[in-house]
Amino acid sequence: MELKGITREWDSLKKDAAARAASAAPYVKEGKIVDAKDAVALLEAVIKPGDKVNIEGNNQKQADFLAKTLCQVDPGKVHDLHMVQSVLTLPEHLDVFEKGIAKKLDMSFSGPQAGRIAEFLKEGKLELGAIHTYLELYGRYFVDLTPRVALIAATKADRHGNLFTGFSTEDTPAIVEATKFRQGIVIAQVNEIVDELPRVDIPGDWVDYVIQSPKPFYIEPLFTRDPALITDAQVLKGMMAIKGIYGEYGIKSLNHGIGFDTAAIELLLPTYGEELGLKGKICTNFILNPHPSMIPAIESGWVESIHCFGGELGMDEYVAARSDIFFVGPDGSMRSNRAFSQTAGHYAIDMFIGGTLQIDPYGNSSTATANRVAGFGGAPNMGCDPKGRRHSSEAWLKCGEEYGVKEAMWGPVHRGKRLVVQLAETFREKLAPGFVEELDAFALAKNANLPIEPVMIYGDDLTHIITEEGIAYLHKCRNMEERTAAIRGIAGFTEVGMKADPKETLRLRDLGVIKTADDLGIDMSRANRSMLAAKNVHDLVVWSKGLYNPPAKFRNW
Amino acid sequence: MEELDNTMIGRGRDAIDMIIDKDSFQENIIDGYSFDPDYGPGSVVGTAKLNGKPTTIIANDAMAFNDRFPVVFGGVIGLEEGYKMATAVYRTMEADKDKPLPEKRAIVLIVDTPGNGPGKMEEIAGMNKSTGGYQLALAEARKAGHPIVAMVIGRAISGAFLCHGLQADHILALSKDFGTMIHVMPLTSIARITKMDIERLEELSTSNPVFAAGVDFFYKLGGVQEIVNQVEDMREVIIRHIDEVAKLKAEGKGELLGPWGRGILGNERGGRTHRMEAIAKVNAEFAAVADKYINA
Amino acid sequence: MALQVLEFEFKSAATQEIAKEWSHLGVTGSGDLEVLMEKKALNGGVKAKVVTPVKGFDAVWEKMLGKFVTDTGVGNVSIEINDDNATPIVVYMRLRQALAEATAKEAE
Amino acid sequence: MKNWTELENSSFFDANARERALGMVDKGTFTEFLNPLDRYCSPHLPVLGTAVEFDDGTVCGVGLLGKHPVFVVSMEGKFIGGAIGEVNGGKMVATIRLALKAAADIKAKYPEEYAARRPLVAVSFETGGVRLHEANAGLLAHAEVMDAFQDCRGIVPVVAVVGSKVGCFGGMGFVAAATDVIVMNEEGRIGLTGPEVIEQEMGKDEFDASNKALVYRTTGAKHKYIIQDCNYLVEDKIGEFHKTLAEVAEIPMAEIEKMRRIGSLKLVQEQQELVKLVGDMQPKDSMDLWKYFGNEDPAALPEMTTAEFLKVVKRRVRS
Repeated sequence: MELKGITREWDSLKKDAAARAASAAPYVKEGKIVDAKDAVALLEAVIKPGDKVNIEGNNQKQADFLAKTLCQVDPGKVHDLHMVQSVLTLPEHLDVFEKGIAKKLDMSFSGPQAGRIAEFLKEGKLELGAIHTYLELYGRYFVDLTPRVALIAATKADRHGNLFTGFSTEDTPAIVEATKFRQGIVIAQVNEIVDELPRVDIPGDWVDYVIQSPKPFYIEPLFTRDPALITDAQVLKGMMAIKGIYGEYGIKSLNHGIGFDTAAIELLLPTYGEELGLKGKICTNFILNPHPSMIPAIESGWVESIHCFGGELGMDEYVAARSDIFFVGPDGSMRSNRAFSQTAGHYAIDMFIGGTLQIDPYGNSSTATANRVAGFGGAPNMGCDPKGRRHSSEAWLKCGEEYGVKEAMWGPVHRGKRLVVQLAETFREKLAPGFVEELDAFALAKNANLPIEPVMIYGDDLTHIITEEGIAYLHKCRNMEERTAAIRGIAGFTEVGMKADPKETLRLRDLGVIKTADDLGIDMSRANRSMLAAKNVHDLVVWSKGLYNPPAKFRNW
Repeated sequence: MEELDNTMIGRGRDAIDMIIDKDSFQENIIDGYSFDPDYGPGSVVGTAKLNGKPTTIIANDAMAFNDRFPVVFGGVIGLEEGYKMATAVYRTMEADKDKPLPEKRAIVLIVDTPGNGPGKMEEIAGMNKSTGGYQLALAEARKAGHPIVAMVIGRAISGAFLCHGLQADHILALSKDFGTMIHVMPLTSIARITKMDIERLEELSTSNPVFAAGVDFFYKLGGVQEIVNQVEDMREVIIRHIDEVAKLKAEGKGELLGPWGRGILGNERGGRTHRMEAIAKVNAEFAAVADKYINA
Repeated sequence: MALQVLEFEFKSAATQEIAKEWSHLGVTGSGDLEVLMEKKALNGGVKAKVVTPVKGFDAVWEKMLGKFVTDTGVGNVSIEINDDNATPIVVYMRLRQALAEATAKEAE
Repeated sequence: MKNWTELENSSFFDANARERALGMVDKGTFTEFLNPLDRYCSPHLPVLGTAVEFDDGTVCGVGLLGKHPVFVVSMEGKFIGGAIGEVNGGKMVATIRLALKAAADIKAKYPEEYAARRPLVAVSFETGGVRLHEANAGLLAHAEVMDAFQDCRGIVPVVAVVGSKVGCFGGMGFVAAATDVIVMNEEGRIGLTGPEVIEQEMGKDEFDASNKALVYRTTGAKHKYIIQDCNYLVEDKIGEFHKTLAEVAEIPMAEIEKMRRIGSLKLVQEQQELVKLVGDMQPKDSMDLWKYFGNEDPAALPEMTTAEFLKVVKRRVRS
């Protein structure tokens, strides 16, 4: 057989990019700078129908000006876009679908817009590719979802297009690298154009246009939990977690979810953790945003390192002054990086612990509700047992050692297991049950016509559940029957818990598969807010020696 | 609400003329004191003759705007208005301070106000002191022997009614046929807050007047002494009440007047019986331990 | 729409009784409750009365209170609760705290 | 229950109404009126499906500061926002009036020792004003409290104690203003119109209710202290409030009268000067006033601890 190469142009992408640049040339003022008033014209010049377009945005920083700008383009010129982006948070992210500018969507997470996405899907205004995890989506940026045009956000730029993203670097490197090196176009909105940058986070030749936005990019203080709102029940669960899991396994490297449950744990380390003599033995290395509620633990010497996905409003000065702990550049400010932090969170930590809304009798856990297409962001990357892990640690080995089906599944090989822990209250506010026979994810899959139920953490990855009733050590179970019994045993008075067989629960307690607060030797009457190392945001400021500068909405003074 | 052509809402100045002796109103004058006419334009103060006797008039002007404090319009009591009204009361007391009880002049409050100034500047300066200061002045004048009669002609809403009305000896109100509104919040808002059907709330309000909006319910609670059914009757009824109040004061029966008197009335009318019971229980419980505290 | 009034009676091992004649704990805040415990000669048993705006949780209340009685062995006490949407854990924790309060010697 | 030392050292802001009532007076001296065992709940809430409380959200009673009987009203913000209805309004009025009765009894029995035994009224406000579920009765109760306060003038000091989560707003905002002495911690807030309503009236650009720092600058204790609407700014400890009340109990009535901000023509005139200043200045923020009163760096004031603040702050000079 004769082998013959095809004949084609091999640099069509480059030529196309050059053509687009030519039509955008009239709007370029000086160097790479384009005026905010020309932003719509610029987008109309460089975006073509059907393009894959990324709007940078996460649950923290947002390229909000460019998102608004994209909404203003003429749908006659720019239409049928395929949006590939981490997070849908701003109304404009969906307005582009309403206006016919965009058609298809691939994403990871949507907060406030989740209800509208579900509606749009029903009405056929939006075609959904998939809901990914962050790493999965970043991965696909380099496979089949490479943006043709990326609309990104940076803190500062110079006229050559060099960008300073600093504290809020987040997703920018991953997006720009994928876009630019496949001949795409990168447009940055920046808060400020300066002559000299503190440091270069993104080199100028990877950036095509820079626009100073009329207002600084929007950023949400999503990881700030006011200690004043932590409840006694959260303190109880926190004490159970520290004694029954952190201390039990000697968890050194970990990630915390964003809820009040884990904020309570952070604030119990310097008090209850200290009392148990666990300092230095647990919680030394975190993959975590700069949670203000971590300040007391850091200041009391618990923590060795923290790498951050993103920044957190008001924490920059504190973080900069703690360069032994955080990843701080030569210029003195921190650099976050979501892609690396997610990778670390997937492979390099021993435990993920976070809250959830619903758990079913199989241990599947989800925050999905019936009418909101929200996704889970990074939680599933961390909330799973990474099959590619090949380094060991004490905690990982112990959890593997306890694995109830290890002989059956692993044979004679020594393996460990990542701890994946869910904190749940049997009933949440308004008495919504935390345990259900069927996850709302099933109804959502039906309502939104999704091919798979959006499960945040799969039951087979989940090792522990903590409720006020006790801790279920699910990985110790030998089969699904036992696993379900363990879940029912700590599900309280929910429909799931009501089916528990008290004898079986007792047997599982004897086996150490279920441990109640009493079993753990925790005095319930001590479980109250007085255990917290900081009781309000002001206490955090005091702990930080005035370095933490909370946003106005958290200031009770 | 259906259109009412006979409503007195927004007609505070007209009401003054309907009530007082013909052409006797001297605005911004109380005894020898004159007020700056530009100050606190949302309120009207001055002296009139009522049945031949000098009487202090304090009313709202729903048509006025206050340029310095833009939240003041439509009868809103703002910072300046509250202090102006308070000053009118203090000047009244001053005018009669050496006169015997029967000669203390009456104060007539003509009430048509939707609220207290709800602005940022108001809070910075402390709007609570303005409205509070006026109430203390009225309470002091009442206790000093001035008969104070409030006539609700339009809106008497929540805090503004507390400020301008609820410290009077007697409160009169035009009947609901005139669109008179006395309430803290309309039933629709209460329905939203309690998450109850408005129909159910309306039904409940017929048997329990404590939350429903309206003159009749306030009457049942003792909050309104008498309902006036004709605009033309206002003058005559006010004069009658001033005389009644003066008589009770002369007899040393001040406890039957003012807020406390309204509590007694509310109990008699069956609208507010728990209050009285709670007070009696508190008194009895203190009586049982009083020795320990009196003789500490 | 009106408040629910639930009344229960429990048998108890009566291994402990409250020390004070009566004792009170908590606030009827949103998601919270107050508990009034009063010593009563009930042949070792426990009487409970719950006033709550929440409908449809009668069985949960009964089980929850029953669990409290079993776990603590408290007897000869009347328990009255004013609830405002407290979750079971909050109820249970408040009951334990209330009992600790009612059995404690007077504060120094 | 906390023991006495714990109670006195605990946060006033975090404390519930009963803890505040117990801790504001001398150890073990508090007797509660209509205590939970009386079960005197609001009769109006059940039909509306709203939860009830045995004390109807207000702890009333009497305690001692030395030989001074203290008539205490302490509102619970967690119960329906501390709002005032028929029963708790009645309790409040009755308690204040008892102080007058006690004053008369003490004057009759100990004519020589009145100053040393003079009663005191202390109201720990934590309320948004009228309870909407029984709004009319609540409104009428407010007027009765104002009336009772006026009766107390010159006879027993009435002290407002403000330092709890809900603050003191609505009708109770002017009730607090009508007291003789106001004691606050840094967390305390007093106003008439709540932040959400101001935002609704003026727009988010003018007043963003979620900007808590702005809310505090507008109605918080430090602002109140600067403009002389707060007499004592104390650390957030129940014991500090206790100590301050004990101090006030000893102050002669004539001096007490001077601590007031409203209640006479002269005081009204003094307030009118402040209103004129505000009208002329049209401040965008309370800090404009702070600066006017001589605080060079007003933005630094909110960041200071109470002790630091008290050391450096410049207050409005009273005429």
